[in-house]
Amino acid sequence: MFERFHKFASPPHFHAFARMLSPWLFGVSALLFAAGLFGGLVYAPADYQQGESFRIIYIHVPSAWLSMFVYMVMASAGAVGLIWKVKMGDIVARACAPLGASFTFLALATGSLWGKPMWGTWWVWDARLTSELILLFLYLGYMALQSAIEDRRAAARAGAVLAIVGVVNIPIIHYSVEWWSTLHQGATITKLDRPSMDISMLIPLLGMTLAFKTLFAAVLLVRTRCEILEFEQHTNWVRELATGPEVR
Amino acid sequence: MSARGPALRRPRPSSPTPDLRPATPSLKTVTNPGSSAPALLARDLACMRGDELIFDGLCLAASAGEIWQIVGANGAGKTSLLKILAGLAPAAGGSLRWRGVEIGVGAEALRQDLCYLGHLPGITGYLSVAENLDYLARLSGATPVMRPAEALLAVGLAELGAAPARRLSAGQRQRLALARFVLLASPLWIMDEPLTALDQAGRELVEQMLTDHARRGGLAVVSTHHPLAVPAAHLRRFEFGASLAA
Amino acid sequence: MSGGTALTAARAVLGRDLLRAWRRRGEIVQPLVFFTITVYLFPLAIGPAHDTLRVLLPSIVWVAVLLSMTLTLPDVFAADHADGSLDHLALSPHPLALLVLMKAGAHWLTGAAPLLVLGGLLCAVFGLETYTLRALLLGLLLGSPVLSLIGTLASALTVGLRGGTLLLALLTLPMYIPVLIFGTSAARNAALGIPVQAEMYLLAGLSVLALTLTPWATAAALRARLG
Amino acid sequence: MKSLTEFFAMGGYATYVWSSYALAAVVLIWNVVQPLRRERQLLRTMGSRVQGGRRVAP
Repeated sequence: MFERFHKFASPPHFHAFARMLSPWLFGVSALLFAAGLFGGLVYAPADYQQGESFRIIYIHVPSAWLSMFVYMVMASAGAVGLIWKVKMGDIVARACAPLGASFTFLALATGSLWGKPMWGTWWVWDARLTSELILLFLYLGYMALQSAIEDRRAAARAGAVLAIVGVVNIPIIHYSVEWWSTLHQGATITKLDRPSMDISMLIPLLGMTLAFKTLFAAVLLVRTRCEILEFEQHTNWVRELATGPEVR
Repeated sequence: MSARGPALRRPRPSSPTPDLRPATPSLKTVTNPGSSAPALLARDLACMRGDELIFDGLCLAASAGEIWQIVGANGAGKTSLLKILAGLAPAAGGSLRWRGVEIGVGAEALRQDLCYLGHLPGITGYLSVAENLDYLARLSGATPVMRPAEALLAVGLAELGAAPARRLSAGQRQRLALARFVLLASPLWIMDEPLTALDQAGRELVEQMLTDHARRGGLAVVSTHHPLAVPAAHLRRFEFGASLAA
Repeated sequence: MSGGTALTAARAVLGRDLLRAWRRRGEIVQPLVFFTITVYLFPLAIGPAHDTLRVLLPSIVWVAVLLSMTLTLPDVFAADHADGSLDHLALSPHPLALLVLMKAGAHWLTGAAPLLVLGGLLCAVFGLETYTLRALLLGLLLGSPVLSLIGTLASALTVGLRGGTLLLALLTLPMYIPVLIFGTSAARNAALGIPVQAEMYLLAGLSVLALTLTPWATAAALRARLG
Repeated sequence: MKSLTEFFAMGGYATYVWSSYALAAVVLIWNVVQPLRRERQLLRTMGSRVQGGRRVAP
């Protein structure tokens, strides 16, 4: 089995795999978005307390989850690249960062847009919003380091180290911010306890989360293809690809 | 042959890589009893600087008792090659063996036996000459074959032992860096342009050091443009750059 | 044929860094002056009302320590990179993680410890009551290893880069936040008479975690950047 | 069931709900379009650079 996985460690195979898979993922995420948006905006009843403003949850919660998930993907890809010297690991880690930063920014912006009607101010020192803000700093630090180092390979290896150290720090930062912040809002959905939302509200949320995840996977494959082209621009197979027929 | 992870696939035979293997088989040197197996073996080494491929398909088989002079145009990648051989930089492809042990970046086997001289002499200005030599010697983990004072005497810095290193001239700093080679019994020497900033006496000193090193059965890989006055039996030449510039 | 164990090499690195710091002790004072100026900016900004300052002073000292760290951290590796001795650190057969741990220790002794002493002095001069002062100093003592260790890692990541100091601050400050939170909450709770063992244990735990993990990361960062 | 205008009014929170959805649309669409455009541009520059006889390793 390892042999088949090993095949994806070589850039040409991964490029072909990514080129084949991403259109399908885009299609699936489009369908999921359509269903999720319809469910969230039309089908789900208004919240008895917050009224219609709770519908921002269908953007805020999926992007907040995804911002954390993308950093995990970045750190594990970096670890694969660093420990087993698999070049694809570094490439995938580099491709993740802009995506993670976009989702973190989206989570922050929608969080404050949601907080304005609910808490009356644009920014509230809520524990999760604060750790989301610090996560954005971690992403910006990663991307600043990537752009500061000219040599792409050294940048990817250094980035992998930073991502691994960052992922160890995220739970510590989250716990310390929880400790620090007195204003709590219990997590609306944790896998363990009973969801505090009605089932008709919950399904669109899971739909939107899946939509976000498949969109992330699709865009990550495209970004990875770009990084592969840049990492491997001196090789034979990239040259054939560049002069091949399908360059539209 | 795409430059991917080390040695995943044999390069396709059709690839027009110029074969840089030296034509003459390495001569058996008089002094060492004939360890004909190459001590340092590089096969299909490739090197990237940013997105630019500097060289690839580079092969080198160096045995004990030899002094390899690396010559080539500027920017041909001489320094990059020496850094790869020293295990300081990762090769973009190909394999490297020191005394039969495969070397990835960070191989202890190679470092135990290596003495390296880069473009910068590696001298800390705030420390004295003797303190610098002592620090670098203890860091390298190799056994000294003489007292530090004797090494400084051998390179002509005997009376400057206590002087702060930042007051030394460029030539004197280079001599201090060379003192480490004299002090330690490292079987492998890798030197990047050792003759720069040295006067005529300094050049002769280096040539003498290299000759003694080769006679003791040591291996040296030196990049320099000056002709090296060392016994021809030990000298090997590695042409670089010119034959690659397609 | 081993010419000395890893410990001799580690002692050599530590000794050399401390000796170099001693030889340039004139420059070591500069971050301390910056620290003092930063601490005294706040009373000028907030106004001389004594009691508000008394509450804020520990937090001001913590922020000033964090900012002063980013001044001394870049040249943990920058000087070695400039004169070429960084290659010899990487070329040593001894474990690089141990050697960079020694460099972090040297930085803690020459960069962080003086800040702690000076911070305590400034607060004592200001008349902070002893219980809060002790909590502040103990918090700084337990938390500062994290600052040196993560700082040395960031210094390795940004060695030799243009604008490295700014980038180093951007990398380290988010990771300093847990130490800042526990340190300042210890001082605040001490001022209210609340026991502060919890914060001290947390700070000590963070230091031990940083002590065990960051040397390997710093070694990997150096190998990545030297390549 | 709900009339169209009621739907867009979003119970008085129209500005917040629709601006966050608009922002989400902008961020997601930019994240989809930009990499695709960059990939096409990369392939084109590399294609022309190769025909330009730049030395590419075998």
